[in-house]
Amino acid sequence: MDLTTFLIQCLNSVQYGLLLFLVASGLTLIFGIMGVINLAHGSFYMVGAYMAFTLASLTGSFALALLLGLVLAVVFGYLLEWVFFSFLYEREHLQQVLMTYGLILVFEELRSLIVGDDVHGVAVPAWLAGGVPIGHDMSYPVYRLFISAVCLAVALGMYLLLKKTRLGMTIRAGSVNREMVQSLGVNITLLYRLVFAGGVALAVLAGMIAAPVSSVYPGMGAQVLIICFVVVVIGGIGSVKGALVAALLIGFVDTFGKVFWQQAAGALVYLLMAAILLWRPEGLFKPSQS
Amino acid sequence: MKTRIAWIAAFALLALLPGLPEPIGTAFHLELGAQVLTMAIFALSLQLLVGCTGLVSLGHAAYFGAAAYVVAMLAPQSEAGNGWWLLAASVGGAALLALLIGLLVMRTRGVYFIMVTLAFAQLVYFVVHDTSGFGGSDGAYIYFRPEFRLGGALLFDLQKPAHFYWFTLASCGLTVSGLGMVLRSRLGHAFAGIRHNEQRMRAAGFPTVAYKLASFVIAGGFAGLAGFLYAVRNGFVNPEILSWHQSGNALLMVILGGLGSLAGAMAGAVSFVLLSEWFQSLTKHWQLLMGGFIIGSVALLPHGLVGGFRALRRTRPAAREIAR
Amino acid sequence: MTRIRLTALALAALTAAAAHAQSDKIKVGLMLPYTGTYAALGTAIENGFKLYVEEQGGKLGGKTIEYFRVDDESDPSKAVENANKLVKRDNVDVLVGTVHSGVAMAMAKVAKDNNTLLIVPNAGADAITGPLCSPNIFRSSFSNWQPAYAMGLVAAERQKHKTAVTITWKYAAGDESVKGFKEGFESKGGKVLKELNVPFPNVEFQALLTEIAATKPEAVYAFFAGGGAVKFVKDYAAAGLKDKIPLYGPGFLTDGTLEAQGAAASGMLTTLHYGDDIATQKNKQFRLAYAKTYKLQPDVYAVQGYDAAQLLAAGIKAAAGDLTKRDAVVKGMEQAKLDSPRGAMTLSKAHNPVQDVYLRQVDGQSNKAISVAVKQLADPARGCKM
Amino acid sequence: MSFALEARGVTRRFGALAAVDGVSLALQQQRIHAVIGTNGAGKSTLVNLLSGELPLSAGQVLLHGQDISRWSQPRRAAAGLNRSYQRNNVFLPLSVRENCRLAAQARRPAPWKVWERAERCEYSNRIADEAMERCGLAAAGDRLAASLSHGQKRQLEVAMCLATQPRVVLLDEPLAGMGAEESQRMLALLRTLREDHAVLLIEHDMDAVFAVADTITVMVNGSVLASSLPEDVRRNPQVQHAYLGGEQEDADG
Repeated sequence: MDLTTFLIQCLNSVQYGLLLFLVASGLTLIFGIMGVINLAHGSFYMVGAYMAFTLASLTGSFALALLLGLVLAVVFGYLLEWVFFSFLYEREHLQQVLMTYGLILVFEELRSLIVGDDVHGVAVPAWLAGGVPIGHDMSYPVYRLFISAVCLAVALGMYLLLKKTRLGMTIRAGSVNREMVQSLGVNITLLYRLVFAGGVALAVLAGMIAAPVSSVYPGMGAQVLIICFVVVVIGGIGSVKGALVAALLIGFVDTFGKVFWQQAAGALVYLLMAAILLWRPEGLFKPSQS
Repeated sequence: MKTRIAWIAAFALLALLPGLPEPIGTAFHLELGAQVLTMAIFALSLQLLVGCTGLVSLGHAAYFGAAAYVVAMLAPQSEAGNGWWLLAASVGGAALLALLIGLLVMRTRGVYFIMVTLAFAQLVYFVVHDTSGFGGSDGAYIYFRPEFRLGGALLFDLQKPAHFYWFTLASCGLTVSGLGMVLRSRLGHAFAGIRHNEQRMRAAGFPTVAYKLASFVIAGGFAGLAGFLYAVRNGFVNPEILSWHQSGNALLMVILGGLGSLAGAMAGAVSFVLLSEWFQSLTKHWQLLMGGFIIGSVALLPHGLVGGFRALRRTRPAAREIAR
Repeated sequence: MTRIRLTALALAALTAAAAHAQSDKIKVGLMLPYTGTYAALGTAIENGFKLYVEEQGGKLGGKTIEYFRVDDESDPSKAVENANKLVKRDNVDVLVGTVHSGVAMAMAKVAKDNNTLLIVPNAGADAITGPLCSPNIFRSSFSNWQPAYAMGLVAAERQKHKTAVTITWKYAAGDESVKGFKEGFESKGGKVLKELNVPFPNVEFQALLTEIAATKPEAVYAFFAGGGAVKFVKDYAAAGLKDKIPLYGPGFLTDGTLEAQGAAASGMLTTLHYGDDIATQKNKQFRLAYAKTYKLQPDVYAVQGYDAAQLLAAGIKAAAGDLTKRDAVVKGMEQAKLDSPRGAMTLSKAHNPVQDVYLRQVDGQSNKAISVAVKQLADPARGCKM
Repeated sequence: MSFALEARGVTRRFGALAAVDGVSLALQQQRIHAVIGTNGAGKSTLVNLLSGELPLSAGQVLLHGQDISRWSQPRRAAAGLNRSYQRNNVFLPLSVRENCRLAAQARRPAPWKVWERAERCEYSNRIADEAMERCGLAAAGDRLAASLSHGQKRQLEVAMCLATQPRVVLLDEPLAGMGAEESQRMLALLRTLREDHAVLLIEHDMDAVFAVADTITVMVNGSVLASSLPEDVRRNPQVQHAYLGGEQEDADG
């Protein structure tokens, strides 16, 4: 493997890591910060991809589809929390597991009813369609660089919101002791609903942004679910910085694993998680260091 | 004492199924009954871990699948294998795997424990999926159902659906009575203590890691029993029986039925399997009905089917809540 | 609690068992994926099968056809139980299924144990008509080896490539397809430099695309299906490799996915036993009837479903409608000469189709068959002792 | 004459902060050694260090002369060094008798005897009944721990500690939140404990401490300010200053 290939593989690793962080960002908020074990996260990602497909074909422009999709996602998340989650916070974690599993089945079937079972593609918008030539007469798709940019923006946005603003502080306090924050006069139920809607919006955004690259097909949600939990857990539950570092780590391990150790490539990510959790049973970063 | 009679009555009734007249006692319903009972054993084994010891594992299918693969790999291809030996090898193999993984995962807690058990189960899945020796992604066959002989005489003729159903029913009875005995014993009460307050158990002097490991291995062994029954009944094993979906289904059965009680695990398994069969026969979009049922049960029955049922007839306060 | 539930379910099955009594009906068990990633393929196969039966006036060999459907969810862990629903509960005369190879392997086991007639309308696992071949198991689709071997010959002879790299998911179908391509390619002097594998169902290909670019082969052979096929072809083009290193594959890389792949697939050469524009009267008439009945364009899966019905009809006719005469049915199906939309087709000794494999080129939204890569190619059926 | 329990230079640092800094004290059989100090003096941390819940940063802990600094908490408990908790730490969903019986079972676990029912274990039931009797909970055997009053829960804490048949008992504020009448009964119990245990008593209630303690140690900011007989401690100027805060110093401060 000469240097150019090595550098390209590193770029691939970073890009895949950032994409993983974007896809897992919604879960970092809902599972990491709010402590809700949300198995339906993959379904929200799938909803995002199908929303990008339908809205892009309706409005004809990808950017418009994104905006419209985000608004719909926030409303969708708001209603979802109100109907299905508002009474679950005091319940045992396992009740959330059961509820969100039920949601997976419902969303999968609704998708089949509404949009059907065919495989669809979403065209990359024209101004992002080109490729940047890099070594080995290969070219790097500009759209993937755009995705990485979006990922960094989301990472920075989440980090600043949660660490540097009063709202972020209240959210983090709420996740540690919900009753205390309520007694301080904060309308915690509304705050939780908004944070949940934000988490759903992030998952839908990830689905929409990734759609042109990942394409849109039945069962795509289930495939990203486990890797998102791996990212959040390795990083340390509740830590945004941890999720980013974990996503990049997985990006490198997955990319170079496929090249050097094909035989075990499938198991490498889980080997990594097992190793990290045995070395630091609470993940890489404590929430306080997030 | 009252609950023991209820259990014996239930199993006696179930034993009558093969004798029932044609439309009900058909070979298909015996196979379905055996399938439900196998899943019940799998759910019971997970209940010991999740409901009674407070260890939520999302990788329990690793031991179910390991036992099934031990049978597939060791069963002779040309003639029926020795049932006793295969049963011991598969249950022992599953318990051994549970010991190995258990030793590693006990350091973690809570959600991290859930994810580490998932990670190790996925490792076992990929080892089986990617090695051709295990039959790769297409799976492997068991050509002849093993035989259980006692001094030359055939104890069970597993070829006959009725015999196989009774064999599975006996295994399920053994699981319920075995786990019930363990839960009533000092070991079981220690598990309950760990579930409610592990810190206090350590303060009293219990080496809780060793106890949790014991629970992990016992649960792994009984999951192996379910895996053995699955492999012998289907005669076909595939990596998907080790997938996280299988572990997830088992966890759902236990939560759906009600955490902490063996009856809950049974009720969860029976309703999960039979309802999905029934919904599938109703419509192509059966997952919508299944999802709706699950969401409904979470909303209306916070303590699961059996928990809810018990709440309905709460005549006297559950003085001693030790798992019956 | 449990007893009540078991009897309730039994009553629901009561009506089905009663229907068994009349003998002038043939019960066909369709075990196909109606949910999950292969749902579209399952529906296409069922449509194709029913179209042929409709064309015969709803009867085969004078017997009306009664359908029993089970959703196999492409889940091998439930496959035996699902197959038993059709074989033991509904007592079907013939089992038709399925798409996923793991599920098909389980169905083959159930069919052999219960001596039920089984027609596999898609799963290409070589074993089904290889080591597991048996008188009551037939296949109306292909073996993974066939299209791959044909593409190996095309890549070496027609395209004059000396070196190639193969890439696929790490699972049985992928391994068999790559082996078939390598056999064909290297038999004509080609050399496979590297066999790249991606863990199933991972769809992150960038790392291996870079590896391909670094290896600089003259050609790339890829085996993916469904969402994976769409993504790989688009990523391959996006990485700028499309014009520098030609991409080849079996027809599944571009069948039913062109709408999603768009320009990324244009001009691609693939080999498959079917092409959208095969200029035979049968194909035109089939595509017209299919489009009219289902408001959809047919694909290779619909053709395979259609031919499964034709094959069954041949067997029924040979036994004059009496399926209990199994030998006559089997002989009838073995010697059947099907006028399939894909062209003339017979069955090999191991019951796998002997068929023309077409070289197709992607032109807009369809795979145009530009020539016949290999005439009447038969699967070697290695390991079949029938 | 080796002490029942001896701490030599016991230290615990959380980052730069030394919550417990070089504390040395000794417990003798049939003696109550009280440790008093303002909030944040490190009393609870000291108990956690001695019981093995928290690992030591430095120093040694000896039980009957044997170095147990590296032992895990269960191992120390099995060797007869047991504790009660400041904040209730009992099995709330279980009955009072089962709480005590489980604690008693720790000394004779016999986990392999799965065929025997725990309820019929003669040893653990007898010990549990004794412990409940001593702590005035005999009547509440069948009630769920969750349904007990705060005072009763404090009694249950001590009962569970006794049920493990300890030789050295570390009591972390057993009187916290107790009414006068309940406190008197607890003090009577403490006096009976002295007969067959070495007792470390962490407490805020000065009257109770001076009523029962044989020796008193005063801790401030993680280290020992003074340690001697109750009368000497009462007259010790440093102690008064630490507790009451000297007026002169503030004036010219």
